[in-house]
Amino acid sequence: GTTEEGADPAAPIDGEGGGGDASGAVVTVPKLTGIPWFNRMEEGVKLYAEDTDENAYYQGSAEADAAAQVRVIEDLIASGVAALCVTPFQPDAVEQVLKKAMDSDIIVITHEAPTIENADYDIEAFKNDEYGINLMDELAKAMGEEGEYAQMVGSLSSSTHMEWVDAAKKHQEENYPNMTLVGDRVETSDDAQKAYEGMQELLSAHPNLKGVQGSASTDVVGVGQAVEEAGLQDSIAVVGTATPKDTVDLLESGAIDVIQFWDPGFAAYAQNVIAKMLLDGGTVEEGADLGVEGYSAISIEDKVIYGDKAWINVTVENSGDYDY
Amino acid sequence: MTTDRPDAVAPDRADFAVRVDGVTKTFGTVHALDDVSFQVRRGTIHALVGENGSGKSTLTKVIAGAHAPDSGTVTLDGELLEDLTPRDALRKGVRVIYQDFALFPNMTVADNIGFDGGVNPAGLVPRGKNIARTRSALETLGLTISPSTVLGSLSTAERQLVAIARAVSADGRIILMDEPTAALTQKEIDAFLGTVRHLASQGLSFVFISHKLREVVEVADDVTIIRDGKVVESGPAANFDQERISNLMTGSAVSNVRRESAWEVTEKPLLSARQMRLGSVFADVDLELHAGRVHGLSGLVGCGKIEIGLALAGLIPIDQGRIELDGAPLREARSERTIQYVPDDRLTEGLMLNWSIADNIAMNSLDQTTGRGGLQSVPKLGELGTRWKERLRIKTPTVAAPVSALSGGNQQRVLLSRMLAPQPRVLILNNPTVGVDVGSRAEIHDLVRSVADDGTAVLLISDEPAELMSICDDIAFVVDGRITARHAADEIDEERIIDINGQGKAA
Amino acid sequence: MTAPTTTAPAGRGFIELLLARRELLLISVIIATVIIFSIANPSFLSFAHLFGLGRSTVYVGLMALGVMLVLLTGGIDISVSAIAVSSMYLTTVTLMAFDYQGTFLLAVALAVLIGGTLGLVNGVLVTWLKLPSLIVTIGTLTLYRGALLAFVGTDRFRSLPAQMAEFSGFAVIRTSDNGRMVALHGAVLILIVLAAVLALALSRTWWGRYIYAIGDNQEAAERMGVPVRSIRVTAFVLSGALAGLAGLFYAAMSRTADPASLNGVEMTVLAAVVLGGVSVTGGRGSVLGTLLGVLLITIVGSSLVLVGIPTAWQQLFIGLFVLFGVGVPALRERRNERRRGMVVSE
Amino acid sequence: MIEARLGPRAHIVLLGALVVVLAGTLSALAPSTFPTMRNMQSMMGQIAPLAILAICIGITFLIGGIDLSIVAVANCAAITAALVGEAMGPDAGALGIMAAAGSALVIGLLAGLTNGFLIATLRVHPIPITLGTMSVFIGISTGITNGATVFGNGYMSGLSTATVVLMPMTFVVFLVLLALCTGITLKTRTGFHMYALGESDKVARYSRLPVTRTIVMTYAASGVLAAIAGLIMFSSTNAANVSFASSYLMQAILIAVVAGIDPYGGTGRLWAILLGAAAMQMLQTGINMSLGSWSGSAFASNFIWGVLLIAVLGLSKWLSTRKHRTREAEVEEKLEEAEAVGSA
Ligand SMILES: Nc1ncnc2c1ncn2[C@@H]1O[C@H](COP(=O)(O)OP(=O)(O)OP(=O)(O)O)[C@@H](O)[C@H]1O
Ligand SMILES: Nc1ncnc2c1ncn2[C@@H]1O[C@H](COP(=O)(O)OP(=O)(O)OP(=O)(O)O)[C@@H](O)[C@H]1O
Ligand SMILES: [Mg+2]
Ligand SMILES: [Mg+2]
Repeated sequence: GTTEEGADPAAPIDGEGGGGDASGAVVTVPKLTGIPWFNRMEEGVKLYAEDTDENAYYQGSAEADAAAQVRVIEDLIASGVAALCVTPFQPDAVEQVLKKAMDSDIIVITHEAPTIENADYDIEAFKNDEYGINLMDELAKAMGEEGEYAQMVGSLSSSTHMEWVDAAKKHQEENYPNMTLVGDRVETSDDAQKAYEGMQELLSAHPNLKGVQGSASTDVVGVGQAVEEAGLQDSIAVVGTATPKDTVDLLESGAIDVIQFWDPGFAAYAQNVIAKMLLDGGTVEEGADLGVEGYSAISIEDKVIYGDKAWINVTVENSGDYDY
Repeated sequence: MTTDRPDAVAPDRADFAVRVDGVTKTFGTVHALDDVSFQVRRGTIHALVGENGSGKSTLTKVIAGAHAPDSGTVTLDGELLEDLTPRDALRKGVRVIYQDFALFPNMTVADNIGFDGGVNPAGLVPRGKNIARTRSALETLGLTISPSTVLGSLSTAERQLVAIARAVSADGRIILMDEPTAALTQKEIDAFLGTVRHLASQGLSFVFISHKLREVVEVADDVTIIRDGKVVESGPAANFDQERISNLMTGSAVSNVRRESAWEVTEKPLLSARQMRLGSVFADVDLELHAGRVHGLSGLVGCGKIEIGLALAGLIPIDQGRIELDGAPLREARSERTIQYVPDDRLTEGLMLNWSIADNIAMNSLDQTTGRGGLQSVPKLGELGTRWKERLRIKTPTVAAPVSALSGGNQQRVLLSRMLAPQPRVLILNNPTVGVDVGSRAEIHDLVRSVADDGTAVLLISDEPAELMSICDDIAFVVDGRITARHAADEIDEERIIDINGQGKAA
Repeated sequence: MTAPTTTAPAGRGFIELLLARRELLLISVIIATVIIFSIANPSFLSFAHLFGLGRSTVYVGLMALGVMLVLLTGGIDISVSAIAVSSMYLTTVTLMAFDYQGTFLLAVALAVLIGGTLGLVNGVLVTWLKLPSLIVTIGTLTLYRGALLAFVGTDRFRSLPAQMAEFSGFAVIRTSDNGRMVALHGAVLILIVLAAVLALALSRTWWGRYIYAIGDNQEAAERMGVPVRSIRVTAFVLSGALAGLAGLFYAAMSRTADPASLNGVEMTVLAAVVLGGVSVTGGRGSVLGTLLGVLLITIVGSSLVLVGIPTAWQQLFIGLFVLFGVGVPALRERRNERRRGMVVSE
Repeated sequence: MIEARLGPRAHIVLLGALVVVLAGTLSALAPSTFPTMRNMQSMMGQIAPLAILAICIGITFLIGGIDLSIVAVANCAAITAALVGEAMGPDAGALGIMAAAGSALVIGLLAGLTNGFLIATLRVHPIPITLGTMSVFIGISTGITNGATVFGNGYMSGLSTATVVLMPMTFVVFLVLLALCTGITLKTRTGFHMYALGESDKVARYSRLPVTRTIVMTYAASGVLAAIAGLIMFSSTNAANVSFASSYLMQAILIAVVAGIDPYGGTGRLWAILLGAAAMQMLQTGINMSLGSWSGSAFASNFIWGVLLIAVLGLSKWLSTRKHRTREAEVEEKLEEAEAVGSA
């Protein structure tokens, strides 16, 4: 274990290539690299490193593959990092490698994995059911609280996506009796093209469809495009998780009504703050302020740290305010 | 040598359609062509004769630009061509009937006959013209195949005719024909030779390769004889008769050794076939192989004799009939080791060319190279190889050398070693002396005789009457998949063999 | 003719004919599938669904045509998905760097050019280094994609040049289906036109004959004077160019230039092509068969939901179709070979 | 005697040199982290399942085939293990482990037999066949699990955490399997038949080698090996999913090709997979360690792999054709000498 060294404040912060020294660093591992969502997360890490002068950086696998993520984590453990901030590709698939990390006295903070076992803390921007309920409220509002709607998830095995749609469905049944969920949940593999094709099929199979709730950040992109082409902007409501930059045109054309998201950069920032706290031997207190937007008064349940409902809703009015 | 042989017949240099000067071609370690010079007068039929493997096809390929010679030059139509490629040769009007046809099995007959590799790829295929050309070419040769038939579904003889049609229908001026008649019946040959003579009278020049010497003396204007890659004699056909040609080919008067020590026909054959039939390939075939006897199988290329051999070896299934080894059906007799089949094409069917001699020899006798713990032992592999190397006098410094480095005769010995090593009781040989020099050939014949003397039953499938005559005890003739005649070897002669085979279905 | 001939395959009735012509077999299977699907759910035959299907065939179809060409010459091209994504992304990035807002045709030209160049690299490596095309294209598959992501960028662009984004709405037939605007995307026609041109080129030009000849019997082609190397290179170049076009269309139609997209599509393309009857050993296959293979795979891939089969089983059906499509004709071929004494068994 | 079957020695030298250079460079670049026991163990553990998949590709390459279905089979086997383990309940103990592992191996065997049987009887190129079965296996796994991840109850984790002589158990399993396969291919009749079939299936058939049996056995072995790789992945994540390790197929092919096994069959040394795997893992770990904070690092290894593959193969091809020529010339020389002696 190398925790005795703690983070080396003198270590250079490395932006562009060059060998950042892994030993003693706090490393943030995304599900995969190269997609805007996680590029934003990388920015959060860089921001943290700049703000604090800590040896903190971001590293992930090139493939959307749980096994590839495990191998990155393996390498990081072997190179003697002090803390890992992981957004697991599939939470259960990383349990063992995270256990190995914990056994090597590495601090482990996860994100988007509230049920994880082998971590010091998991950090969530919000409670997943609340997030799902809010999405349903937005959808109901846009649909006028009545009509058929469908739900999409990136993968049926993604626990967060499933929690959102489950909570939303329950909320709808309790509060919006005139709405009905149609069809199986459509799986889109985080692929906008699949979401597009899935939407086409939904339109064929359910001509009276009035709303769609998306989960993966690509879902509403594909759905919005299908809606726009069908000229159904005004009759079908589309809400879901996405980044503003990806959806600005569709929001403008009215194909998408509302997007909702949290800032993965701030989440990673918060992960890093907690990791640093633990490395310094501190503890995390209920109500603490992590010094980053959305995490000014955290709540703790068991090992899960929740931000202060740190989600953001964007409609056509405020879509220009974000550059990611 | 013949290089500067005075041209009694055609003194004018420019009158040569083809002129080859001092061409040498080596493959690996062996000279396939050794300082060969050769001329074809315009408007004549020039026969090129020689034993199997003497280099005839290689010479053809050099003229056609398919093989680059190591040294020497090729002059076509009076123009000396450096670095001749098939494209250049085509432009100079060279058309070739290759021995292996070089056709496209997945294309139709019309596409094959109309194929032209020498034009601008962006050009359009003149489909109508090709079909018309195909029709007329097929007609001239007296063929009734539809131009839209896929070539792959044709028989060997039909393919050969298509290859002929392709060569003669294109507007070539020099036509190289490598054994164009090997698969044809006498009737077809007559029609074909008529066409050739007609075209020659119109000024086309032909190189004609054939093993059927009677055709050669009948049709050729000039004759060149080649042996072991060297030209031994060349001149007007009038100077040659069949006897002289064959003496020159083999380098000596043919010693018609006949086999005399054959075992008596036993009551029970070692391997017997009853009423074998396979699709349209062969039917009603009865054969018996007896210990200690050599049985010959003769017929045209594509007549089904090879398939009969394959079926007897258990290499292809049959639709009907029974094959028995020692009275038990073949499948149950577990014949792998007891029957060995020697394919004729050692380059693609017989040998692993890149592998060592030892590996090739051991392939069917791995139980003899098993060392401690039942594992394969490399030293034992070497021992087995060396043993057979000595026994069959394979000319190589080491059995670790790759087979590709050997000459044809030695390659053939490696192949025979492999087949003999497991001590088979039945040996089926398909043209065992193709591409083998005279000396080796005699040795291989001796070997076959001695193997038979030891009590092995041998089936010899051969295209060469002389070979059949020299080692067989009995010969069966296959025409169109049926056995039409059986003779004891001492009842007949080579001429008769050619006649029986050429009869065709009509007979 | 006097030598033994085989019975003509056509003489054995309908089934035999079906098996002999892969295109007919595929058409029958597609018709059967369509009948079954439209009975299960009549909206299968709606304009909306059919137009959607057509649109989904475009990018796989374009890549499949290229892969078919390479297979016909007896090679294989695994790298098409990497070429597609690289040309698409490089094109977009370049145009955006110049803030280009002009005609879409320039983007097309650029993507085709880049794709063709990458294909040329494949072709040159295969013919000059004399390495097996399987190895070369697996190498360039990882190389192209790796280089793109490592050195060009990983950002996904949603705000494409205006004309490129407009292409996603480029419709040739517009109609209304239950109050919903449905349109047949123009790219479908482009695919069909390109396929027709390719089919003509293959059957009517010497280039096309040479492509088949090389895959059929390379040695014979060489001896007949075919410039084998350069023709093989053209197959790789066209494969790259078509992949480039496919990538660009994919990006324009989804209005997203995502350098991580199209990952693994090469397997789908290959499956479609072999299902379409193109032989992996060369010399056999047709444009029509390839398109039918693509269509069948697309139908299975995007219509199961419509008939109530969970998407989870989709792959199983695709696999079974491929095995069936490859296996049944093979069985027939084996039988024919057997009858002609061609097979050397143990 | 058997050199022709092993392939050019130049290749092995080249590959060995690459591994040494990589190890040296990386140790020099990161002296405190790369050449450590912890890192070595981590690398061995990471590469094990991938390297076993590379053996699958290696043996099928040897007979002139290819098995594209291995990752699908590995996942299918892992899912089976998870489901069987679940059915046996958490208290099944050793019996549970045996049942789970056993059923996974059986699945691998069945999958391999299916591949082998189809390829041998249909005589279609293995690419379309294994592409088809790949889809079928993925389809079945997806259908059964609905695409969701299934979990073990941790009883297999021993496999991934145990060490033997300082090496992770999984790596030892790989070494044993590699040694076994190398031994079989070089030392047994079956191995000889495999090489022969790969060198020329026509010659093998004409000389009556048991072609069908060899094909079926090879693909069956490939299936079983893939299942073992699947079990190893399952043991290290305690989870199985139909989409796991989707990038491993191409990487396994890369390793086998770089190891010098001819995809057209008949030539290669299986043990060189060890070198190929070592090179691949070191490259990846090296890039992760030394360029970790560069955002392109995750993709740079792919790029370098592509370059390396073509460079190593191109170079070794060039070296070996030169060598081949000199070897033939040597034989000729010796022949001439022998003749000179003979005639003297
Ligand atoms: N492609 C090849 N690979 C290896 N050896 C070859 C090849 N082609 C020809 N040979 C060798 O060259 C020698 C000369 O062959 P060639 O084909 O010219 O003989 P040929 O006189 O045409 O014999 P045949 O009468 O049997 O056709 C043969 O003995 C053969 O071993
Ligand atoms: N195209 C080719 N490629 C490679 N090797 C070839 C080719 N053609 C012929 N060879 C080689 O050339 C030799 C053929 O020689 P050929 O049979 O003419 O020799 P030879 O002098 O007649 O020998 P022998 O007297 O033993 O028959 C063989 O070693 C064969 O492997
Ligand atoms: Mg010879
Ligand atoms: Mg010849």
